[in-house]
Amino acid sequence: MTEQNEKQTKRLVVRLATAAIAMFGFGFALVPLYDVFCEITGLNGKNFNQGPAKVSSVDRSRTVKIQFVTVNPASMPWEFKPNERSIRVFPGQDRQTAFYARNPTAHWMVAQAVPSVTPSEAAPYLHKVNCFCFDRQPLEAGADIEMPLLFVVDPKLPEHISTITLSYALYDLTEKQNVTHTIPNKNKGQVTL
Amino acid sequence: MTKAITLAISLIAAPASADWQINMNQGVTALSREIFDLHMLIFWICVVIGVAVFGVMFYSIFKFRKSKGAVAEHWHENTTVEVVWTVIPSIILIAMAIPATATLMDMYDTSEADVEIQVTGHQWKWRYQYLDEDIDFFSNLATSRQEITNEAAKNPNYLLEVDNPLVIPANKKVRFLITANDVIHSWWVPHFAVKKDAIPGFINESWVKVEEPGVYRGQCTELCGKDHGFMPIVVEVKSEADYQQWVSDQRAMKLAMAGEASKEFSMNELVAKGEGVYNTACAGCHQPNGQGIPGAFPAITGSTIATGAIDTHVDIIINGKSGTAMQAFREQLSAVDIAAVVTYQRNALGNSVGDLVQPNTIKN
Amino acid sequence: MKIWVLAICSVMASFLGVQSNANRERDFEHGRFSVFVVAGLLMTLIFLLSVYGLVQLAMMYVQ
Amino acid sequence: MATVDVDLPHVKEEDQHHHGPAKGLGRWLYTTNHKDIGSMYLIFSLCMFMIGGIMALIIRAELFQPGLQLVEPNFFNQMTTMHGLIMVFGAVMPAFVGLANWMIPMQVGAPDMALPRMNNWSFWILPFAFLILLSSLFMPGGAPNFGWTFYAPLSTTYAPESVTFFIFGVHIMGASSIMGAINIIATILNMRAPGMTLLRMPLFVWTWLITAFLLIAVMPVLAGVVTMMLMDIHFGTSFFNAAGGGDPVLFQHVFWFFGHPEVYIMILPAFGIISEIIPTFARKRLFGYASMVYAVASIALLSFVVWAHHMFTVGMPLVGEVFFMFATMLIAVPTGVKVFNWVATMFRGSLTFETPMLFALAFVVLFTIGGFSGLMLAIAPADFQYHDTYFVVAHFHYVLVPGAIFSIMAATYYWLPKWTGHQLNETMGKIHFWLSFVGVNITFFPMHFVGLAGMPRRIPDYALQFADFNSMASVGAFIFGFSQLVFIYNVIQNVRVGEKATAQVWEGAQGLEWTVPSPAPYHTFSTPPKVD
Repeated sequence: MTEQNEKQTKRLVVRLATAAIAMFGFGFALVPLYDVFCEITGLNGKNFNQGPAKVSSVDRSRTVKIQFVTVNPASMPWEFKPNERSIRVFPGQDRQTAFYARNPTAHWMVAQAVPSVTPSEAAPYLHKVNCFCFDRQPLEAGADIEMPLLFVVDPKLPEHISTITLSYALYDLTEKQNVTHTIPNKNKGQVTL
Repeated sequence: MTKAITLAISLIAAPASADWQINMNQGVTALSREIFDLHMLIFWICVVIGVAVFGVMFYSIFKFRKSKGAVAEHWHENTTVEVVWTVIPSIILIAMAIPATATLMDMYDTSEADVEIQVTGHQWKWRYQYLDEDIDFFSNLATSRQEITNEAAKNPNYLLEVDNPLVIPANKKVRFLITANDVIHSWWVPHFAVKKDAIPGFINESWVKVEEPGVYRGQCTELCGKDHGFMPIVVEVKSEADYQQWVSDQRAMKLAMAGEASKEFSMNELVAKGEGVYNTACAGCHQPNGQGIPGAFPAITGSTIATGAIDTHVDIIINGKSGTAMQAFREQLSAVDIAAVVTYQRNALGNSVGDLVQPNTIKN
Repeated sequence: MKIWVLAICSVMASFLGVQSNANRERDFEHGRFSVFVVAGLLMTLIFLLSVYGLVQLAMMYVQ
Repeated sequence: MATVDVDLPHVKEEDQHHHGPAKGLGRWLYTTNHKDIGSMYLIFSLCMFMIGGIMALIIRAELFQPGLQLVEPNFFNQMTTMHGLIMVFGAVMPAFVGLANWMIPMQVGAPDMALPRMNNWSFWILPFAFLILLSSLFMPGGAPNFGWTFYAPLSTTYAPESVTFFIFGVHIMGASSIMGAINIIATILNMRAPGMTLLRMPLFVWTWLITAFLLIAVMPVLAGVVTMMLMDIHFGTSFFNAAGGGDPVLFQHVFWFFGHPEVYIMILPAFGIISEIIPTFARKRLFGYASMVYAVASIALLSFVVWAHHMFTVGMPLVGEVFFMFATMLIAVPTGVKVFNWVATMFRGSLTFETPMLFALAFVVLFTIGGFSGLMLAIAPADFQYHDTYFVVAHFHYVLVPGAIFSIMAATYYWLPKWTGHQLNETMGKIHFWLSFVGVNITFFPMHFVGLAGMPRRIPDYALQFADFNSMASVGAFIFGFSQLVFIYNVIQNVRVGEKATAQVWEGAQGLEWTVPSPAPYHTFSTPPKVD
């Protein structure tokens, strides 16, 4: 290998190695990129818009059926169900409802509700003004609670969508109290003891 | 010799018996037939291109042999020919994309549904909740363990039969809200051409409008652990009237169950009922003989819980043990079932503690 | 500017999968590697956007 | 193929002797010689092919009849997972790296690889990576049982403890592949003999250059995804755990972003090998060399935009489904059409049918069948019926077994006389070919039928209607499995005995590697050859 060749090879190898490390970083960058992509397209029913929604007008020409569904994942013993199974709202109209939760076990527990919307096309149009899924919900042994949800449907919802289903999976976080959130998600509140 | 002949015949003629089914199910919905037509269309396109390509290839293999004195020519480039044989398949594919997009858009139809059912995938069973009625049950594999371990003959619906099938009305749009409890499953009924992944923490939807009443069978299609192959899906499609009849039967049964829970049971009534519940709900992990699998699932025989205080035993069955594979059976088993299986575990499988628990102590 | 146009044509030819020997020799004698990489990434982006446009078109048209 | 009319360099006899290979085990442990390292890669790949094959036979033995006869479901899942991992990362990729190590320096006229020491290291960490992976079979809770695609949360929250060993194994395999890729790019770009311009490079070298760039782009992403798994399992993060704000579908997107270029990594070198073999035995130059090079180059970029066709049923919005369907169909054309180039090479050629040519022809026919079923899978609505059934299993086994594995066997039979200096035993070669050809088709063709009929993937037991085709597939699997013993016999036999092979070996062979004597001396092209 001539002298000049060696220098060339060294330069090329350094460039290729940095490319490999850059792609390793890109693998991790895919995580926030995925969240941004979800926010735009509502991919996988993820729903990010929290807080007061600046809605122009109430569109009384059509009603949208909002359905509530609950799931207790991974042997979560709490009793957890919506007070109203499904309701009809006008797009742009603020609506309040509540979810009932009871901790039947003999020890203190804390849980986190994870929302998901279907059809995923409708996810960007469902604004959760105030939701119990913003914070972790602690419950003493045997206690129960009415958890509020205030939401509004954006009038710009496409015409062909007439039913939106909002599901909540209630996860038990009692052991994993100190689980730091992977992505600084806006809706991660503190444990209210 | 006869085997070879049947084999040869089966490859050519589409056989009537299901043992040699070689093609996709046409299904019982408009969509599944549309998908079948798309499948056959792309299949015949591939066959035509294949025959052309392999034709030329086998022709050259037989015609241009060195042993037959063929001398190789020296041309090795012709971009126009290459452009032609690239553009033509592209045009065919683009033509193919139009009907495919149309079918896909039909599948994503979001019109109002008549019946809405929440389908939740659990590790190794399905849970069906009718959102409009108060019906909620689990659908477990009904094939007996003896059939699986070849100790008994296999019935025709081997591994495709459940204890509580999902019941839906015919000619009505039924919307499924599909999610999972633990790992990713996938809800698939080949005759409906409906397949949707059940993802924990997220909800997916799919729908079906079945034209002919009947029983249609499917299976979980995403690897979900040990018994992934043993959580089938059975859907009974009934006519509108039969469906309403079934719904009212379910309601009546629910009331009866509530009434029964306040009854007092004798020891051997509980143990007898408990054995059935044990074999459906617990034997999967704790094994039919109660020995469990060392390192994975604890044994029931001589277990400190099963022979210790009765309320810790009841508590672990109702609320499960988080962080382990032991599920909370509160919603899966009725009070009667729980009382029966607790009494069975304490007075069988090598344990003989002698006490029992009544369903109404479970209820409060 | 000319080498950019040639590079883009070559990349389009490679997306189609057809290229003449003459063009290939021209590309490898005069073309610069970095130009081809940039042209390739650019054309991939254009391919993405055009397929996305095709999708929107198909969605409206086949409604 | 570049026409290289070079006069036979007179390799001085004594030049060969005084720095031949060291003696004993040290030779293999400390070797920096590309031929020794190539041989080690190929032998390692053959061992992994056997281990993966045994697992495949266990799977097919269990699936021979309905009912659980041989293994219990959890162990069956471990077998399917390990079979996938060992075949993909242990048999196919190291075999291609071994062929690259052996042939690329000789084909471009380089004395050795650009970074010989790194070359040694990137081989020697592989056996340890697979030792780590295989040792998890004997750990409490068993080996990984969540499929070679290791979807979360089955592979994170619900995995056996051995998942951490799986993660470190994948890290080390990834490191080995990245170092190998850097080495190959440096050798190809910097160490070509004067006169061997990029224009004249053989197609095997071209396809490996593109594969190396793909490897450098995607293996780090795989390392990233397994590191995210490691953090989820041990450090309490929630990348893929919905409870902490993560998303299991995120895992599938990142995995398949690596996954689809990975399947091209496993087939492009095969395109290169077949483009070397068919012109030799057709005695006619490859038709459309430029088109082949440009089409393969376009895959380096286009393979990154189609990953989600593995996820049509995960619940993507309509726009996503239609986009990935269109993109997949559009990029399928330039690659699929390359099959026509091979057929055009054979047209009006002068063909003979030695063993390498038989394997190459079988590749063209059977890989095209796999390509067609791939085209059917690209139709999103139809994929709702195909996804995760045995139709998909049939598809990827048709592109991998008669695809990658047959091309590796064709390459081995093609270059073996150059490596060992002995002529091939044609009859044994043909016995191996016909047994494998029959075995592969009896094994995998019925899988199309049971897949379409509704049999899901990765199940240890099935309903009665799938019984007959499954028993056929199992019989085929045993035929194919045991016919590989004939392959091992052929290779060992060729190493020890056989008439002296000429330098040219095959009458139609072109290329620098055929200008060195057979067996290829320990150091070739110490002085760069004259290529005009």
